[in-house]
Amino acid sequence: MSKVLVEELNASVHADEVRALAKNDLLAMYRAMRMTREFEMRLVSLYRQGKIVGGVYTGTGNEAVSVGSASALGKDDILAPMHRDLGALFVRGEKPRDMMCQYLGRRNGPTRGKDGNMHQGYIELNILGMISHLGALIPVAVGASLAGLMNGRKQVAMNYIGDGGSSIGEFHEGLNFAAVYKVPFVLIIENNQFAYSTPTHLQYACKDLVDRAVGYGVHGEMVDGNDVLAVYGVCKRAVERARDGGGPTLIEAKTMRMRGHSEHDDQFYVPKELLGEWRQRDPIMRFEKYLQDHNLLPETIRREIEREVLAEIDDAADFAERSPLPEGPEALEGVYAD
Amino acid sequence: MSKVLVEELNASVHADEVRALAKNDLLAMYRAMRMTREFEMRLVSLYRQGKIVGGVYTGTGNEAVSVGSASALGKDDILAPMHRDLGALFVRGEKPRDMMCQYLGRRNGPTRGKDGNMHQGYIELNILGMISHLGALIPVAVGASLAGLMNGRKQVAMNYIGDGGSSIGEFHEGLNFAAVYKVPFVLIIENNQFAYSTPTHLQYACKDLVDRAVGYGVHGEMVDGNDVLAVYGVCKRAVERARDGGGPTLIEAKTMRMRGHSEHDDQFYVPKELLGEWRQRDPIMRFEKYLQDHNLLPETIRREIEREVLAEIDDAADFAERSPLPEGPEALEGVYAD
Amino acid sequence: MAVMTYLEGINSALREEMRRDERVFCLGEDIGVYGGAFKITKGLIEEFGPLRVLDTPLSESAIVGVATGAALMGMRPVVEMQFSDFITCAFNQVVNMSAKIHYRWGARVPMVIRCPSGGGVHGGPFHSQNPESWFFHVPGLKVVTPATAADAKGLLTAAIRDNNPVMYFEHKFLYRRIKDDVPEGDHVVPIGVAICRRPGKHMSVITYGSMVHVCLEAAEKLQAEGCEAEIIDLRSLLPFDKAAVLESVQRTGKALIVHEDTRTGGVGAEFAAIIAEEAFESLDGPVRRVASIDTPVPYSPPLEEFFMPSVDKVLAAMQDLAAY
Amino acid sequence: MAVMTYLEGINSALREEMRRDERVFCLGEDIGVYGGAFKITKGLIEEFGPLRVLDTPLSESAIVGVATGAALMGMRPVVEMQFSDFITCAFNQVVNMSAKIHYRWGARVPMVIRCPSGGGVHGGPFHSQNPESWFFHVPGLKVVTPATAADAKGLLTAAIRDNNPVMYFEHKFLYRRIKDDVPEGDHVVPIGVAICRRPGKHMSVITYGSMVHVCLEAAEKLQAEGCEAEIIDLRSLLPFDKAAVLESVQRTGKALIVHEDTRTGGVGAEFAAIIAEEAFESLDGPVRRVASIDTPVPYSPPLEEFFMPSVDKVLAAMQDLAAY
Ligand SMILES: Cc1ncc(C[n+]2csc(CCOP(=O)(O)OP(=O)(O)O)c2C)c(N)n1
Ligand SMILES: Cc1ncc(C[n+]2csc(CCOP(=O)(O)OP(=O)(O)O)c2C)c(N)n1
Ligand SMILES: [Mg+2]
Ligand SMILES: [Mg+2]
Repeated sequence: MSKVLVEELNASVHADEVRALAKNDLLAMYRAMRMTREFEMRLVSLYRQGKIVGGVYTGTGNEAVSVGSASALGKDDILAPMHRDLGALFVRGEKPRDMMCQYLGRRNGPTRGKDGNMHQGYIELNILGMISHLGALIPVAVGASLAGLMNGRKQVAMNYIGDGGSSIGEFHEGLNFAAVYKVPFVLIIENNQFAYSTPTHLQYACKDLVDRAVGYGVHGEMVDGNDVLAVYGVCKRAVERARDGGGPTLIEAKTMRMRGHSEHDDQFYVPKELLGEWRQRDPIMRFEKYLQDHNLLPETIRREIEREVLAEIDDAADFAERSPLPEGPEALEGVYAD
Repeated sequence: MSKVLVEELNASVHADEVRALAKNDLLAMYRAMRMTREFEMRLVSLYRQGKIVGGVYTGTGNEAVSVGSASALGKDDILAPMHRDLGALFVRGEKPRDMMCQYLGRRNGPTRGKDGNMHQGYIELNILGMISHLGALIPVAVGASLAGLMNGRKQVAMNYIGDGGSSIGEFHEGLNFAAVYKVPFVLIIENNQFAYSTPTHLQYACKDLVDRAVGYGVHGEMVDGNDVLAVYGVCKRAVERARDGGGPTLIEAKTMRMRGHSEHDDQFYVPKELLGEWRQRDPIMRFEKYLQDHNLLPETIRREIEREVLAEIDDAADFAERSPLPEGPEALEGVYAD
Repeated sequence: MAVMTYLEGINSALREEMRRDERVFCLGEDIGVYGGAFKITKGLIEEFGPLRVLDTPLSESAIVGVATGAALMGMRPVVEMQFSDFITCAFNQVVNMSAKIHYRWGARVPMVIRCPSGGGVHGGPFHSQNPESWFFHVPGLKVVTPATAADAKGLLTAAIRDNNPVMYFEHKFLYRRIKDDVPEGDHVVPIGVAICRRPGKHMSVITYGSMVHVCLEAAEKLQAEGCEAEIIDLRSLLPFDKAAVLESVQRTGKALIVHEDTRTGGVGAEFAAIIAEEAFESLDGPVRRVASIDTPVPYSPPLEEFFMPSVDKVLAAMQDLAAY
Repeated sequence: MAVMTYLEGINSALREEMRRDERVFCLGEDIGVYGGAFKITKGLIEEFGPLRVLDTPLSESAIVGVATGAALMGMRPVVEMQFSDFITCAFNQVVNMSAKIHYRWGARVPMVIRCPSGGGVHGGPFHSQNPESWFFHVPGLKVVTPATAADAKGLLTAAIRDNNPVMYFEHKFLYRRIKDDVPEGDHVVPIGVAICRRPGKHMSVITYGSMVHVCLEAAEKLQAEGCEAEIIDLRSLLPFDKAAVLESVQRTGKALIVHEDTRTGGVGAEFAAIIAEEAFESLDGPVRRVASIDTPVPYSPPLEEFFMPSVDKVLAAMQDLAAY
């Protein structure tokens, strides 16, 4: 892995928020990123074996965004992740077994086989589940943070959207609502250069998507989305601002989708050189190098983390494959709450 | 009327576009504004007499926006007006008789009694009809201008939206689409301070709505919406820019809704002083004063215009009242085109 | 018992539920200081303040989405659409987000969307629609359609206490036109239970909302001809009281379904289909429907009158069915 | 005659209409260089260029609205929804804007919205829906649902040439799974005309889309029991071929309606209601429906299988009806 020449982390690693991180915090982030990458690679091979129900959308290359951002939340805060934010779920304690059952359509999964992909939520953990319709979760996350204002718990809600999803009407309606009511809300645009096959110049004509912040009267930040510490720092400040009554922040994290839109897509439409350039900035390798350069990740620890992660994934895949599928008539259950 | 102390027009009346206007053009604009105001006052009295089917939403106080902007369009351009833009329709040659028949639900009206208010369109005149759902016309107007790009006619589409309507998702989707395809499109936000009873601070949190332009990568302009010449100038430049391939412009015209949301609304929620201040800036009185100060509107002409306008309105009201209502079974007609 | 208008019934349910349960709050356009386009929420902001009666930006998807998010976190939002016609702007939020959450990941979404609906007020194509059938086809939603002041209150109370998203269609034409006795105190009309508004042995008329009154009037006239129509007010459309419908039709042998919404694909089709399937052996005549014609709602009064069901049209259908 | 897949039928209609009439253009997400999520538009951008095959921003309301505006100015846009499920994001544009313009002010809105729909592909709740019944209830729209490659081509050609907004529901499951003969050259299947896919004298099965194939298979099996089911493929839902339906039912005396969409409030209710009203005298049994259960479309295969109609379920309903 480390054969490739890796760019330096250009994070403002000296920002107060980042300096306040303990070694354990850093290693937890590293571990979550590794877990995300390896788990998704396992999904890819299960997909190729025909074991996944439906498609597989990986967040490969975007791990720094989802892990760095979710790490900035408090336990009581609300996470509303999108389809490439598996990393954020792992940060919040998602179990690989659960996630694997979800992908394999098992009864043991968090949606009991009712839904797939990343579509689960856990209300006890303040995690909201997405629907496929991009942007639809934005006002919902805003509403969750409004509840946090109303009940005095000041729960900050963090939600994500892609460069593509940012074109949907609910991006506008949700962010505007959040701004007017100054709810504690953080919206992260994961600008990974493509929406399926659509490049950014066919998606928007502004220079940067963060240019939209001023039009809502919210704070805007741009960040290197392949630098987990930079992402963490920006998000931490946004979360604190939100909690202190400073209102929403719109963060644009620039990154790159390194695999196809989903595993059936070979992304022939993405220039090879572009992928090559971004490969130099791989968020995991960069963070690994940073940790190594700062003597925070001795090879023994690195190996141990790797071993643990892979073992957990093996266990999860094994568990999921042994778990029962739901029985047909369970389809009738749960349409209504009591 | 001119007893009230009227603010000066602070238009950049020396702008090239405005200087290029002939005296006749100026008088036509004046006439259209008077026609709009007087026609709507007649609607109000007909409403009080119970002769109008449904409600009456006047554009009182906003005449400079609709007349100034529509005057900047060429004949082949596309007009997509909203509910307070009767003035724009008059600029485009709307007949008071037709309009009155529309409000009285007559078969002679442009919708044959099928719809009310300002909901008609005239495809031969490149005028698109709104629906009540605010914002819904924005992408439609964008599509019309896209057709103008495709067929080589470079027809510019001009569309309007309120401070309230600007919060709707289609504002975002439509303007973004227009920006990406650089269609010849001009969107005018008629910021008249209220959306029904909702003041602007409950509608948006940015400073000015024109702050949104940068987030779409389109040109943005702010203008005194009670200064018809300033509106004309800004719009004329926007139309020319659009036709020359410069893409869309977002214009915010600041003005004030001087009557209730609709005639049943006494707008108790609007501070009296605010209305008083804006009354000083009445767009018709200001323009009248400007014309008089520049010896462009001798009293004889002013009287003649007034007489003509009132006579046309009398005639229209008379005509509409004598016109037949549709027969019930006509409700079945026209659901589908042949 | 207190005599109230339909409108007062709605207001009273909101006020009492907001007093009873601080998780209940209202949001919508112009519902605060202005008290709503129809003054349904009048007085609420004065009593409960602007964080429980939220004047929102003009953005229906955001309004419904925000309500869903707040409901997920344990609040009990009541949304007002300014007109039911505008629910189409929030369609995705309702049918794909709110309606499906419980089925998918088990969380409760206790929320109500109040939709002032219906015609007869010369509102034209965009201020007169009856959009219930779209939602009737969405598992996960509940749909209620009160016809009286008592039901307006009782069904809204039930809807607010329900742990599912409930579409509450309140008929604009009834707001100030009808008045009836509303029980004092806690008044809950259970969702899914129909009521017989008029017993009769010659035919069953299945209806709801404003058409209940039209059918009752027609039934009065029919009585003069010696024929007794039974009027079943469904009150809830989803779930609906299938047992009550079938029991009545099996007894009378004839069924007429009446709704104000347009005919093709309206909810009446489902009731007719169920009757044709499950009460087939009892039927002494074809299942008839009276509904609006298949056009947008026209604006001019003669057109709208032609468009909508009326006492005369319902009476004619009753006579026709009676003669079968 | 050329043998084509269903998918090729769609592509061929697009290509030929774009060649024939330069006002025809396509717009949607990823339909250009990528050729669409299902590769339906493959090759079109190469032939017609990026101003006739528009890759749009991810914004369904804008896509439909832009199409409407272009149609008003004389173009003939064909929209691709990436999945029919996303049409809910453009719902207001379709039902209140496109559908009602002609009625209101007389302008033509010649446009097509292609909606890849249907389940059986383990797509879960948001990539499997059959949203036709919502649009079936909207006067001003036309709705078509091809079941064969020939109809896929012929109905799309008719839709493109129609001067009204047409919802074109193409079933994803059929794309590459069926192949049939498509007439060469100009092939138009008129909107509103049903076709009998299999004659039979013992019962009429009214269906459309992918269920045509399921019903044909069930009818084969039923035949072994000496019972002949007639299979009517509606092809168009709005307008639908009422005469063909009534004629068949009046002849056979029994009616079974089959659709993949969920049951309550599905289009089948309307067909059942019409049969119960207008063919009442001919009925020798209750009007039966087979449809998906009233839930969101579940994801895991055993659940989805339980959810959807199948050959076995249709066969059981046929046997039941035959025995009545
Ligand atoms: C409203 C809506 N329209 C279309 C789609 C289909 N779709 C799924 S993902 C996707 C691309 C999303 O791009 P982006 O938002 O940039 O996120 P990314 O996948 O690149 O992370 C599309 C078009 C959808 N899910 N929702
Ligand atoms: C989508 C939608 N929601 C609600 C309404 C009801 N409504 C009609 S006009 C209006 C206020 C509009 O305010 P604004 O856009 O500022 O225009 P103004 O009337 O002030 O000119 C509202 C809420 C509507 N027409 N459309
Ligand atoms: Mg992207
Ligand atoms: Mg306004």
